[in-house]
Amino acid sequence: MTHSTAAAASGTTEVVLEASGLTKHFPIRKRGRELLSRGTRGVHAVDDVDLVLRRGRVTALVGESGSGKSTVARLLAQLHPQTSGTLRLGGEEVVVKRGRAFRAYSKRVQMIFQDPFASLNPVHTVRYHLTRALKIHGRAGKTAQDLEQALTDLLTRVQLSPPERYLDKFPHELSGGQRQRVAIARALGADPEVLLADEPVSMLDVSIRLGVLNLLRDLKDRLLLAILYITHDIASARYFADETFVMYAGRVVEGGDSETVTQHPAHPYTQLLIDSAPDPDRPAAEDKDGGSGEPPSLIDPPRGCRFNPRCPFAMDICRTEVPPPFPLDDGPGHFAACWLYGEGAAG
Amino acid sequence: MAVITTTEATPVAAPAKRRRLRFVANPKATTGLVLLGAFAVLAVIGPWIAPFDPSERGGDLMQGPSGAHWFGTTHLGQDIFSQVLVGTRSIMFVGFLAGIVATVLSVLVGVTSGYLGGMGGEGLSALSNVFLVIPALPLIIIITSSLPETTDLTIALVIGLTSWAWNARVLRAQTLSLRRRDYVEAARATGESTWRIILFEIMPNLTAVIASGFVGTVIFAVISEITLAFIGVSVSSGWNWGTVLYWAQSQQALAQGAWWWFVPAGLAIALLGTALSLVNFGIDEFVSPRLRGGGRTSVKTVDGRTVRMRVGFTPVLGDGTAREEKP
Amino acid sequence: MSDAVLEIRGLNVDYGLGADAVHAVRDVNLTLHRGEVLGLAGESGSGKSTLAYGMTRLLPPPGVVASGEVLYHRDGGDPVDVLRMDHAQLRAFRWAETAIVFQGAMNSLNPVHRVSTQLTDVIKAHDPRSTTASRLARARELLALVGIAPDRLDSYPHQLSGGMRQRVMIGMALALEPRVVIMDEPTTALDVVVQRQILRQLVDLRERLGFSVVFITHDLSLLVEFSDRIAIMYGGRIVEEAAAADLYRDPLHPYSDGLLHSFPALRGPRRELTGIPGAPPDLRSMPSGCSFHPRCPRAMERCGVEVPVLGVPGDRRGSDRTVACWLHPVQDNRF
Amino acid sequence: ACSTSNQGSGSGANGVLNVGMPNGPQTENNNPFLNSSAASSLGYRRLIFEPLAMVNEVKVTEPFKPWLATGWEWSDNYTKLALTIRDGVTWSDGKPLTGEDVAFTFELLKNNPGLNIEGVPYGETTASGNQVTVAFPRPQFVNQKKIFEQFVVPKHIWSTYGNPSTETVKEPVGSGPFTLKSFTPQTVTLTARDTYWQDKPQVKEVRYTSYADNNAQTTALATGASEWSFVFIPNYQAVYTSKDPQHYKLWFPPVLGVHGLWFNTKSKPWDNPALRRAVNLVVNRDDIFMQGEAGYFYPKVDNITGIPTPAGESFIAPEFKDEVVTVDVDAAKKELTDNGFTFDGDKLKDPSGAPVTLKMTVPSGWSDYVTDLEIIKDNVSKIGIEATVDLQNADSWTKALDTGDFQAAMHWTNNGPTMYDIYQSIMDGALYKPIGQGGINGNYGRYESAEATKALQDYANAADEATRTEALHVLQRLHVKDMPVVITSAANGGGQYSTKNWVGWPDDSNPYGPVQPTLENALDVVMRLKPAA
Amino acid sequence: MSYLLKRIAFYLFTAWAAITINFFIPRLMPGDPVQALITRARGQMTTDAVQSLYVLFGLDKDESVVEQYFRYLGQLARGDLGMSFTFFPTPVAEVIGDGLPWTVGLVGFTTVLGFLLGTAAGTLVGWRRGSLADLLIPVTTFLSSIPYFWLGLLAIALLTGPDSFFPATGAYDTSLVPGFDLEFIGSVVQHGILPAATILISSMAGWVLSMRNMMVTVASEDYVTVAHAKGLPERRVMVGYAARNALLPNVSGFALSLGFIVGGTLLVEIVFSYPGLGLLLFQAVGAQDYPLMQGIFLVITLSVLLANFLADLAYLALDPRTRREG
Ligand SMILES: Nc1ncnc2c1ncn2[C@@H]1O[C@H](COP(=O)(O)OP(=O)(O)OP(=O)(O)O)[C@@H](O)[C@H]1O
Ligand SMILES: Nc1ncnc2c1ncn2[C@@H]1O[C@H](COP(=O)(O)OP(=O)(O)OP(=O)(O)O)[C@@H](O)[C@H]1O
Ligand SMILES: [Mg+2]
Ligand SMILES: [Mg+2]
Repeated sequence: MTHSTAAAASGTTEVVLEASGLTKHFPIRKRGRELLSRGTRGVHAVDDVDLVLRRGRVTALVGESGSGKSTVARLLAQLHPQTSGTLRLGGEEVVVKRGRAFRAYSKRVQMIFQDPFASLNPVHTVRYHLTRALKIHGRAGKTAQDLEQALTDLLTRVQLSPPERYLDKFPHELSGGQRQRVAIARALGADPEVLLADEPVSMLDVSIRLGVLNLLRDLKDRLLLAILYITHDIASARYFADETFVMYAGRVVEGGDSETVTQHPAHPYTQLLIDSAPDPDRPAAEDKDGGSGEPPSLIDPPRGCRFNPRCPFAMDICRTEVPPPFPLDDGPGHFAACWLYGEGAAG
Repeated sequence: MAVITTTEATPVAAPAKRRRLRFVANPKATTGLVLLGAFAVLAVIGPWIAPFDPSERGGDLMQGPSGAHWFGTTHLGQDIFSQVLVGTRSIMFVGFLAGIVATVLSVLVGVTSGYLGGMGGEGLSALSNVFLVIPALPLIIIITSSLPETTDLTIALVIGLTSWAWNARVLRAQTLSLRRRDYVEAARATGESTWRIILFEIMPNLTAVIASGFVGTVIFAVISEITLAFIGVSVSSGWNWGTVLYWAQSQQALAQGAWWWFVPAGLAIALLGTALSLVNFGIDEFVSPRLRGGGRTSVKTVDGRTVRMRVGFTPVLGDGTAREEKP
Repeated sequence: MSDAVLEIRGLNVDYGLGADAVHAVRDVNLTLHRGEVLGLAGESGSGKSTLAYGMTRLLPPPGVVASGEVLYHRDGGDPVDVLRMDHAQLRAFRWAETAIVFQGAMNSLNPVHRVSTQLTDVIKAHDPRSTTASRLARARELLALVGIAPDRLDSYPHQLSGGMRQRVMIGMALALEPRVVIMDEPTTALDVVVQRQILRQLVDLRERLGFSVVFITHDLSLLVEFSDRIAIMYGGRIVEEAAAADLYRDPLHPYSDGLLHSFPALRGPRRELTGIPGAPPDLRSMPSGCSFHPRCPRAMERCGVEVPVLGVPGDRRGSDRTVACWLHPVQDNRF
Repeated sequence: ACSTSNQGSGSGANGVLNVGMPNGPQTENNNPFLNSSAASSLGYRRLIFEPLAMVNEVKVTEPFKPWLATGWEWSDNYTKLALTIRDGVTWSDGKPLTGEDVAFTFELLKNNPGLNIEGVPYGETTASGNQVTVAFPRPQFVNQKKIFEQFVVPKHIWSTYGNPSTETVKEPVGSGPFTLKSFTPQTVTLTARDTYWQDKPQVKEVRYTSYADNNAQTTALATGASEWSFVFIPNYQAVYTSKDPQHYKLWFPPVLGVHGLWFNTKSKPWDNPALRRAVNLVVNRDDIFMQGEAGYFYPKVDNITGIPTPAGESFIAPEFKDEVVTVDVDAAKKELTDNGFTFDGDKLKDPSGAPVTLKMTVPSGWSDYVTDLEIIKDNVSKIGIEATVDLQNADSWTKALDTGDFQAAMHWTNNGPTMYDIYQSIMDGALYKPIGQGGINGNYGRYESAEATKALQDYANAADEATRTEALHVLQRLHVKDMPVVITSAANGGGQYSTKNWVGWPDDSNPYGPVQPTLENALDVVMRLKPAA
Repeated sequence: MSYLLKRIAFYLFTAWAAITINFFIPRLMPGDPVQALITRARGQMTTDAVQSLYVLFGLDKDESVVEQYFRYLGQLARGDLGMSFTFFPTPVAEVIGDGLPWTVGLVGFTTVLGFLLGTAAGTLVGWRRGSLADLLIPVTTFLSSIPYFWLGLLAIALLTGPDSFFPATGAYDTSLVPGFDLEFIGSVVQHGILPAATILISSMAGWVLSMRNMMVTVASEDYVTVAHAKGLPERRVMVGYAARNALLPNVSGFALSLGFIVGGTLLVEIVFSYPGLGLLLFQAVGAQDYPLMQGIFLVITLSVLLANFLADLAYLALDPRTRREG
């Protein structure tokens, strides 16, 4: 995705966090004979990802398990150092490692984890979790009342009321939806501009998922947060996000306006994904045989387009050249990294 | 006892009072704690309530248990009951001090190497593995016998300094797994500093492991101290149960038929060991509920047979008609 | 329908005994017909797995079957009650007649035995006279059936991908050509793409082999697409049972309706979704009356007092569906 | 403790004698010179190698009994010894034993200080036929026993050894009546030779078993698996003799060596002889004997001179003949108050007014010493001294004594055929080293008395018996006056034996020698054993 | 393969560490062997003997610790452990050679047997949870809390005696000469029963408990339920599914606790006067026999390392997940 296409997709809204060429290769332990050979091997978890998060908008990142979604989120939160690529927060390039700079960054970019059962420390109360978030980012105020007020505000904001009832509870005394709200409240404790939500509802019960998603949407509207919504459920991306990016094996293969991406998928992988998603409305006859096979190894990714071994339309060029994002004109900012839409083909 | 102190000392605060109560409600843990408490009380008041000076010679030589001498007397007429009572203090002191030393070391090494990873972590881990495979008791025997003077303190230190490796290893493994937990990542993402993460996010979740390691080390330390005394390496350090056994052995008590000289101290050891083991079971079951006994294990079915609850064959209590509708 | 294979009657399953027992499955009546896919849906903790394990008596302690009957209709024989079998009968019955596929295939396959061992030992257990060669041949056949190369026979589970493992499990389930296959969330851990491949395969196999399937999931949209009939569970009870299409088009129970409105649709107009407010009930302190009434947008006074009975609703007389809701009072209680 | 109790019963008949020692597993080493060898530790070297003469330590007045030497002559005030070696003696490999071998043995000791355990200063040695002469740099009156007890080794074998100090002598060749038959870490078996210069022993086979510890040895004695041993048995009646009172015997005659409470005479207030004398008066030697020494092990010494009786009876100066110490608290108190000590209530204060305390050190595992000290601790409290028993590990204790870093300790003296060895250990100024300096060979108490040192020298160098007697009397007087050691017990030459299968053991009625299986006299004992009727 | 290589590297490192520790600890001892011998002899040795002993043991030479260390390493490389002081001039290697077979026989055999029996018993107790077998748990807890040596003493007190079948000390009848004849082997077995039983009883208990816990944990794994669902015979489920998996942590636990177990079992040798390394170590410590102590400690440590390595191999064979192809 290029800068211009992304900008086109979202009109003129203010860019908060911008990543370009984001790449992460996890080193893997060498064993035996490899010790002798030089050159690094690694898991190509994320390769050359461009991403823009805008104020007051939700950007969805969709892809199957292991495609690198969480890694992108962690890179954006600076929990991992990136192998290459740059991050710009509010237009300025950020280089943070630890300590003060990291705190300053984390004040503005917060993350919510997939599993609300695991992301709250079982030995601490809700109060502790929230107080820490406030204190670290200097928002606890001066007096005990200030703090109490701030805590109450936070809990009210995530629709946990009355707040007193929840403050002194331990995580195991809360339901999944309530926990995820506490996790969101903690993230909000820093008063961030960007919220990175890594599959925030996938571990929640179907009936309460929507509550959390609706809450997030509400917060986005009221606080004008930029939200990165990571999911493997493309239907929920359509429901919740303004823009959707599809990842496959560490690369973004398609992106654009959510409605366009889900209704007119361009990339063969996106098409496969959408065909595979359960859909009660689908006429049984339409059930055509999609691609088969499995996602590639990220240690030794296929040359060219990473989807080529599974792609029913694979051409020679797909096996050698990495496809750049080709803009498509059927929706705002819609693009696909697929040679089918390359100059020759699309022309 | 100290197990609880550990639990309270760490900022685990109140992982819900309910949870701790559950620990105490565990019959094994309770039995263990009560026994342990009894020993602790004896350790404190033993020397005061002992009817005799344990070294004092009396007129009754090699007498069996009697009203005056509950556990009988030695070849010098010393009161064995008093020796066992007085010896409790040394046992508890060495056991717990060694436990504390080893626990502190193991936490330092284990948690640091687990959390930090990298070369330092690997090095520390290798160190604990080395200490782990070197047979501990021979090492302790050699070190202790090389000390110019053995007091309870030095013995406790030697044992403590040589027996931390096991716990360090367990803690490291635990820390490695905790480190990947979302809540640790989340704390990091919130901007918590490393030491705070270790101290307030990771350590409280290690409480049970630490406590269990502590109790295990205490058992080991007690047995080691007794062993050292028994083989005569550290008899000079004053009365403890091992010293009693040492004297019994060197006076060939068993051959003389003086069973009372051996049995009380041995039973005391076994009892203390059992108490500590029970506490450890309690901790294990507290941590891993699957191990809990879980109340009744056999059920009476409607046709009067008793069946055992077991995996794979769920018992059937009755048929459709036998059951009244529940509110 | 008359060609029932499995009939569950008045099944109650508890965790624990006596006063502090948790009643996880209450008074469930359900019939599985020959060759059909029966979907069992409901949110987490509603008792789906408990029901599945309870009726096969695989529930680990402290689970007990408090009462009920699970009648299995053999071909041309009298029905047998699974709950009345002794251990030996049960062992013989298992897998030969009903097989089970669990959610996590990694956990369902023994990590220390080869795939071949795990495929053949079940054949050996039920047919001790078979030869090793014949068993291996069958194992190869089974792998082919689920689309795995036979050379994977010598692999250990950790050497297979998640999808392959799940396929091995399905193949294993079909080893003795059972008439009933129970699947407890067999695909939740998998990717949508893989999930679809596997389900498609399952549908094919069912058509070829003619077994019946009990399919448990909380993903209603999946069920609607794949199953013939759907039963919805809430708080340990079946609250509605209907043909898949009927339920999708016209859910009678407010809970079913809520569930259906919790899934964003991939096609069609973007509709506003609400989910279901509130939290699932605590089995230890179930609300009185209809257990759904505290969350129900259409609750009436009666709902908090009386437990609705599952039955064909009066306003759908003659249809093949049942519901337990005071909005649709029962017309004809079949039992 | 092997259950094979039948083994004991049959052994008389088939000529086997079972000897046991509590020394743990052995490694095969038959070097008779090395104390670490199995041959020394179990004592079987005594049956393989023979001495020049037999010395009866139990009755020191008895003349030496010729063995390999048939006669000897001292000259030049005990600096020159002429020996006549027995003819017709052969080594077990058939070669004859000659004066050459004897001279070679002396040379060997002279040239290998490591082997010369006894420290006898051998000088020029000559041999011709059965005549051997050996010269010494100084008079050897006091070392006579050591010289005559020296066993003789065959020159034709030992001269081939590169380093006799590290030689393990796998096949020992000696002149004694037995040869090595088999060796295992637990058991060494000797069989009688076909040819021997004396009447052949009735014992045909001797089995030395090394038991792991005292317990095991005691059990073996109790079951009859061991017929002869030397081991400390607490409560021996219960554990040992009662099992077969008719046959199970123990005989522990005193020899001229003693045990007692040594004072550091340089440590205040114990530098005051009056205080030491007072302690001597309150120590209960009966308790020590009965409780600490189990009523037999180290026999009681109660003559005020510290001379064990009856072994040393003849040495006691007339004035002390009947001076038997018994507990006499009043006398002790008087002794103290006469010398400036005061009593503050029960507490004893030294002349400077400081309370008197006594710290007695002992290796922790030595149960008899510990018991002795516990008893003494009790005893001295009667005269207001607060004593403590300080248990140390054996090394610290040895070191403490060596460097004089102690106040009082139980310790032993050397032993020998006269009282010289005892007094020399205690009082010899020649051995004196100041506190802090180690490497001391006796006089641990740092006792300094020119008079004593001179008396000891006089004794060693005297040419006539009268001078020696006089010197000994001086020493006794000094001992009684200064009491550097409160002597409580005598060393023993004892052992346990069973008369079930073998008779002829030494005992009170026939004290022909000590009965320890590791001493020289073991050979004499075995030669005298006869099957029980 | 790489796993193995890593383990081997680790064992080599540990061996070196043990060798070094082993060298330094006895050097820090205050006493010297001659004095120890004197004190051991207690009046049986005259003061004149002392000097000769110093000369004999070569302790009159001065050598820096570093020099000694390198000489020690050099000697070790040649398999030379020095000469024992107590058994002078027998080489330590020879002394240890006498004791090692007994220790390997007794301790090795019983440790492995204890593990196997304990695991088997734990399997049953864990499998038949809730049955009478649970009564075994308090008993085993109690047994596992008793020090080995005390149990041994009790056994000696209660079971040995003049008329008992069980001998109280030694490894074989003293009247026998070791050899491969029936009588000797019978005697070895007879002497081994009590010490072996002592070790078995106290070491088994721990395995029973840990295996039971693992069984209880594993019994609720899905694959065990699946095995039941497959209608496999009970034995097959218990052994092939539950126990087979529960065994894995037990095996690695076994490897790790070998050091502890061996330490404990050495004591049994002391109590039963069993002529193995434990008894030798006991004597060596008492006699300040540095070279012997070093040698024994080293041999014990290396044996434990070797045993560890074997246990590693066993684990490798048991857990396919550690086996990487290629
Ligand atoms: N710390 C790490 N070290 C090595 N490899 C890693 C690490 N974290 C992630 N990976 C690898 O990077 C790849 C991408 O992982 P990531 O967690 O980003 O995927 P994901 O899209 O979030 O998957 P999921 O949907 O399962 O959460 C995976 O192959 C994973 O194994
Ligand atoms: N061992 C147990 N003791 C007590 N209650 C239990 C036990 N196991 C399960 N339950 C309760 O039984 C109820 C039914 O659980 P079950 O696992 O059948 O739900 P489910 O519908 O399968 O949920 P999911 O979709 O999460 O798998 C739950 O409320 C659960 O809390
Ligand atoms: Mg992820
Ligand atoms: Mg379930």
